Amino acid sequence: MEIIFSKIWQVPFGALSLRLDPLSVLFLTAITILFFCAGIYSMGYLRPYQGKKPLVWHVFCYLFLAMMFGVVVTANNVILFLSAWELMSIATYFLIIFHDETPSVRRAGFLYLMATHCGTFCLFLMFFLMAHTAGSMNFDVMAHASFSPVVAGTIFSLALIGFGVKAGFLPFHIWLPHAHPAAPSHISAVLSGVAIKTGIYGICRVLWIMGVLPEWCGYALLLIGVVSGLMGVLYALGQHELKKLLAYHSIENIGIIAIGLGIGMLGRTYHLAFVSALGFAGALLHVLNHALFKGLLFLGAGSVIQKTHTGDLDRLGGLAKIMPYTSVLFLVGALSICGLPLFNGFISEFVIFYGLFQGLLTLPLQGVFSCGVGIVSLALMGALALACFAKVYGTIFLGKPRRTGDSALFQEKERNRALSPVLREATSKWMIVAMAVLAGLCAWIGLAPRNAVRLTFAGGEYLSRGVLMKEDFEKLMAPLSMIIGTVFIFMAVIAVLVLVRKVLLGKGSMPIQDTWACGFAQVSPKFQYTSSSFARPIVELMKKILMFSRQGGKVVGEFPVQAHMISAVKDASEEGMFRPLYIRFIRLSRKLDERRNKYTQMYLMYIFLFLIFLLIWKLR
Amino acid sequence: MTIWIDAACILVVFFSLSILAAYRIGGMIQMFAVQSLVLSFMPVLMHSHALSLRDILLSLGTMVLKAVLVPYILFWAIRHVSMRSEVKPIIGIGSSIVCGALLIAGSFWVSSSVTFPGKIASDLVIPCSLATVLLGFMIMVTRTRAVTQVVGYLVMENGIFLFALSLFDAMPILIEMGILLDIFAAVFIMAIVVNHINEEFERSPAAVKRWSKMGESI
Amino acid sequence: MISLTFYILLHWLIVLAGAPLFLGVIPRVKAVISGRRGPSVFQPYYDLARLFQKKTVYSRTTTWLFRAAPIVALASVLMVSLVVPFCVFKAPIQFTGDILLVAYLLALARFFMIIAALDTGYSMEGMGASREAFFSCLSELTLFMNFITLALLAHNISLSRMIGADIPVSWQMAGPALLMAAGSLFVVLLAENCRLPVDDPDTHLELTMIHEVMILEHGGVDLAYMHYAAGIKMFIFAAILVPILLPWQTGNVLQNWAIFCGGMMGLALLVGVVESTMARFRLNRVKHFLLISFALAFFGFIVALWRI
Amino acid sequence: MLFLLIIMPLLAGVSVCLPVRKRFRIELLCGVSLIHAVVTAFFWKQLPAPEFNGYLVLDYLGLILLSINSVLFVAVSFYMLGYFEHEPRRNRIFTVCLFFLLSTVTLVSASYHMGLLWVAIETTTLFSAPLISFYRNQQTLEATWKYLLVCSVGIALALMGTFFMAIAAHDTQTLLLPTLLSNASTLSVNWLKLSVIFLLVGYGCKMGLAPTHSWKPEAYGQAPGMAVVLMAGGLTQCSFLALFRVAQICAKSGLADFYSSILIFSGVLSLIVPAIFILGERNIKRAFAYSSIEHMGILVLGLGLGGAGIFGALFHMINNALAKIVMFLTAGSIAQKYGSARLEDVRGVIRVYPVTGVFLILALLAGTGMFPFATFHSELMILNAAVSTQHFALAALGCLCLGVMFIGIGRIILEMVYGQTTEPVLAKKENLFMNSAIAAGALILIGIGVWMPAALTKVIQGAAGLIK
Repeated sequence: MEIIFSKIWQVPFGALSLRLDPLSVLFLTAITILFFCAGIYSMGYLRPYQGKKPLVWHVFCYLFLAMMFGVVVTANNVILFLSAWELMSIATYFLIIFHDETPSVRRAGFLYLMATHCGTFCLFLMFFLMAHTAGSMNFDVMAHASFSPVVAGTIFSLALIGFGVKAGFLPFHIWLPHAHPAAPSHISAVLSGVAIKTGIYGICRVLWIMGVLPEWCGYALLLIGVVSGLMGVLYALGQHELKKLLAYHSIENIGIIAIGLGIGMLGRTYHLAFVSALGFAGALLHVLNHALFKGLLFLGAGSVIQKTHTGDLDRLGGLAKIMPYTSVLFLVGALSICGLPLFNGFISEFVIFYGLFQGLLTLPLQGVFSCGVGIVSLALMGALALACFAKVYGTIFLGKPRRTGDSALFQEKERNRALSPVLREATSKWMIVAMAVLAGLCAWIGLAPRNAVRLTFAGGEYLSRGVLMKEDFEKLMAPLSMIIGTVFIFMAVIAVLVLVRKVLLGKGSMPIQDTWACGFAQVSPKFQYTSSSFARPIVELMKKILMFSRQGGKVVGEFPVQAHMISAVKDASEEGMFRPLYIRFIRLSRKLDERRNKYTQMYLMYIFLFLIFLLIWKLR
Repeated sequence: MTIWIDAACILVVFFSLSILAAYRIGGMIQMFAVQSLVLSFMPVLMHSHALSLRDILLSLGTMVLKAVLVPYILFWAIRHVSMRSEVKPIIGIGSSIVCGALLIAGSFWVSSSVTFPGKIASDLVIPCSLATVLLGFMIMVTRTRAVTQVVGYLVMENGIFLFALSLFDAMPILIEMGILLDIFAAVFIMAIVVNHINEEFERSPAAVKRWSKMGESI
Repeated sequence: MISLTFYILLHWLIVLAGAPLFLGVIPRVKAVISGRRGPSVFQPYYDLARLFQKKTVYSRTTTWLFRAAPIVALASVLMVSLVVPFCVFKAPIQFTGDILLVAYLLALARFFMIIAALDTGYSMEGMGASREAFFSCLSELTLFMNFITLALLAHNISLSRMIGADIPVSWQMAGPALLMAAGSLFVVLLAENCRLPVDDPDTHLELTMIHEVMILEHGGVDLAYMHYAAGIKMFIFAAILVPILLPWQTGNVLQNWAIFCGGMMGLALLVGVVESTMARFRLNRVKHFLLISFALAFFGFIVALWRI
Repeated sequence: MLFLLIIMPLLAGVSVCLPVRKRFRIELLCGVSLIHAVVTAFFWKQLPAPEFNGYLVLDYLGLILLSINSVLFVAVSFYMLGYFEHEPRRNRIFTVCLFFLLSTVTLVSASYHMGLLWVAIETTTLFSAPLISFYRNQQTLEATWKYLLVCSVGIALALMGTFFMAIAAHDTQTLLLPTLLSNASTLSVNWLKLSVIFLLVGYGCKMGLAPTHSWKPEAYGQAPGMAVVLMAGGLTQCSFLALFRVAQICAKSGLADFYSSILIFSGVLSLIVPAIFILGERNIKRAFAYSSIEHMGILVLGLGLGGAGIFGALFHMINNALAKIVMFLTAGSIAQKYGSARLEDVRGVIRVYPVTGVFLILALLAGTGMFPFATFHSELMILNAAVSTQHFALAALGCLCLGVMFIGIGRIILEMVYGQTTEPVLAKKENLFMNSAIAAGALILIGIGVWMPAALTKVIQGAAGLIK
């Protein structure tokens, strides 16, 4: 079950010790699949940059990053883990700033590096605290140590910050919505699909090492999950920028994963093996699933952006006719991320829900309440995500293009009618192949989840440090197989309904006309609901939390000429917390610097005071 | 003999105080020269056994270097740089004197808590040297001109020198070398720097503006 | 296998036959209350039959999704109906956690309806879709809250068990909780099916519509599918609500069936009464209405927790 | 052997006072530093015998410092080969000072007498001051002045401290280290305490520990890159050697806790102060100066924490020196090419000078302790020492400050490397000598970080074993 590879590594406390256990295998699977697909995608995506950008360096970083991910999830030694972790951050930075000529990209890259590096410091502390208690720098030895509740709680809190920064827990997620849009799309896919999952992996590893944690830890993680999930999806709803929106959805999904882990921890605290296995298995399955569908969505977003040169939802529209393949594949991703049946998102959300309900029925009172809150928020997240992706899909691929520029695209399409559909789509076939593989995997897990669930269930059992029990697995598989059965019946019903429709409509062509629009004669594409207006009711409801702001929009005068309106949702933790803090710090720093430079005498004064202070302090 | 040593010690501290109280740079340097002169008698006064050549050489060396050469260089420097001659303290002269008095009291208090393990010429040597060091430090801290800082530094060195004399028997000659080297080099280099400042001042008119804007920080 | 197929088909038969009737009762009740004779209770059947015979017109803006949406919607609600027991007709599909399938199949239908609306490329449909998405978020919240309460009381997470034999016991144990659950579920029923205080299915002022405005561009078979799906959805909600409100179990199959059918009719009457006595809320008040129902459901959950 | 090693650069220095070719001076410096390095390398096999009645002894600690300085001088001298190709100024004083400096740092490494140590350190100050004012202008003179002023005061205080120690050691009548150590228990405790405080403040000024650090940003900001490398990598660590010697004495005479509390206090200050100032900084050399203060804080902290911290501190000495090669030589290249080291003037380096751009990034990583660089390991060791000696708050604070430092330096460097391209004012070409010197430093640092040679571990352990 565990394979350990160990060699000497001559650095302080270091050991070249790798270990393969169910947890690592699971993350490795996600990493491998996504890196492979994103790599294929990049073959098409990077073609326009040939000769303009140092692609060799980019590819090197990409492969190096893949390797470092592999080391991170298999490392068995603290120093090895941290080394790989640092290299991973650096390599990711270079991948993010591919478009380094753009200021926002540079800022995003730096924000990422800054956040992840500061998080790493928490990890230093955490691991050293662990090593100090356990007396070893190797994970498997640490796992045998026993930790006092205070130490365990401290370690867990540090892990929540340190790994939480990477994973994107609120309020440490600020780098995420900047870095994801800044990076080229295959990198965004990797970032969102696996890079933030390394944070989750870290938390899992800590859980595994710590064994039993204090009671509050599970509740804390559950709470973080709920908050991150809800805020993530709400912020996502308020976005106009496609990749930024997807980035916020990553936060939401990390929240879902955290809910799963939280319920798993609660199960372990109260010795409910089944609840714990369900929670962990659901979380891990969601890790895998999110890697697949979020990868798919980011790749799709990349194709859209490469085609139209914009990610602004309020300008896109009608792409389904230009990019038929991408539109279908994106739909698969959208359905998966909303957790709708047929695809993999539903399976993992079901497992987490199952765990929550099981917890609801078996946990003590405060646990029941937390599970209730968890269920309701998960449901709300689902509904909001659905609203959000209906918006995304509807505004990008359906309707008509919202700006005049895109009608040029339509004309181009007309010209290329003679070409094969793939070429007409004008995205490279490698890009479509990569997306198709991911979509296929989404459907595969959605329709035949047994293998994936077994893999993650093993991971869950391993994480809860229980013994893999056949009955438990079957107890989970029973409803799942019912679901799959139902889904197949569902597809049969669809087939029947299609047939019925065919028969009823009979032969002959159906009349095609312009949109009826209640008889309104001059329908312009500008009439369409934009993504902002679609999301407005929800955003308005939450405008205090979302720091929603609107400027302009008033039409004045008897003969109004033009009016502009800008609405934006601001990230509370960024705008309300970190940025002011940062700015104040810089101001303070500048002020002190000015004051310091005034007199050379001050230099001597400090020495004098220091000396006097030491004399008084030490020789009293 | 002790009475002479006591008197010399008191004089050294007194001159430190008066340097603190001086309001013209020239006066400071003159007083420093006198202080050094007093100090240069100390090796001869403090000898515990027969007067040796070492004592006399040290006395003479100190006298030449500190009481003559250094003040000369300093006078040369202020003439050369054509600085204005006010001292320009950060805190007023009156309060400087009060602080200086407090520092003297403090150094006596500190000295009372430690006992000198060996034989010492006078029990005033250690507190007085400490007081001189602190007063020198204070001159450096509170006076804004480069030359006054050099003077402060030199006063401090005088304090250390006085202290070193108490260790006269225990220490190898190396330390004295060190002290002399230090003083020599410090003054030398400081003078060079002041000189360079002047050179730049003359050479580039653009620097003049900046220099004057810089105020009196050097 | 054969028997399962039989049960499934039987279930569908009940749904397909009963849903239009349920829909037909409501306008009749409204008409009677307002002193008119009103349409026949079988009017929805006629409407559907007429729509099934019609050809449709498609906008050139639309894509295949516009055509797929009605099919997915109808298929989804048909699948949901298999999870819901109709009194003596046990649910053919029941397993732990089937309520999630209910919620998510409905969500699937909603997703397709929304994107089909956006597919038309006109503001009216977009507006309806936006409202639908918003209100369904709130009603989903209430729905799940009630599921939790019911699951807690029945100590099971299968819909058939949650509204099954344990309900009388639950009434004794935590009556207030169930009452509040039922109340808020009724609000969900009104909201999800676009009944009056939330949405007016009869009005033709597009600006105030939700569901109807989304399907403005659909016609013929597609529209029939949509209407059918809406009707079945309402029927299903009613069938979930009735066993909670009328938990009496007699030994007699026929009596039970009669109670159930009476309950369904009563519910239709109730909806009719509500529709004829209440005016439609202003749109920005609807969310408060739904939030109140959520608060009610939450209160029910707390009471259930208290009593358990 | 040691004496020869000290006297050789001195003679060379005297000889280049003669009017010879500019380039010859640098070539001679290369040669002398290479010979110095080779001899030092031999010392790794076999430590040299004591000389001058035990006044000159090279132990493992001295060996570390000597090797550091050797490497620094080799790197700097080769760098200068390139640097002076584009530099019209005369270099006599500069190179002469460098020769003398090499001589005096060798003396520091080998001096086994507290008085001699003081003299040696004091002379390093004298010879380093002219290096700062290589470019004779307003700001450099100002910086030199500040440097001299603070260091002279420090040196004076250190002298006081040495005197106090002499009083404490009144019975032994000598300041020879072995004698002090073997008679440590007879030292007078009160005088020793006084002495320790004065020595710490005094050598601390030289080392740039907060709050006596204020000369650093000025001097490092104005001096040419190669001079700063020697100061930040070599001279400051000479003072650290002095503090280490004090620690040896304290450990023997039962003042270990007393001393470590002071060390930790000033270490913490040296972590906090640069972290406060770094965020407002826009000049890369000044930013590196703050980083240097922080590294000094780390060193002192490691020494104060004891145990594995001492090993960490010694390891960090080496890493810090190598990191300084990368940091300040690169900054020097930038300053030479752009005529400024300010963020406003230097942007988009990677597009104009790709190699220098890469070096800048390496400098960031090396200076802030990112993995492939050995600074990562030594910083980790010291943090680990903090945790394992139960100084949890200290460890947390250290992490916070290091994080802020990273933000502060990263902000400048990354914008410099990738920002909107500005045209270099002086537009010099990339130079092979300069770049290879930097690359060598970076490679050695990475090499140690990836695989630490056994010999290095042995020497560091030997040096750490000096404190018992």
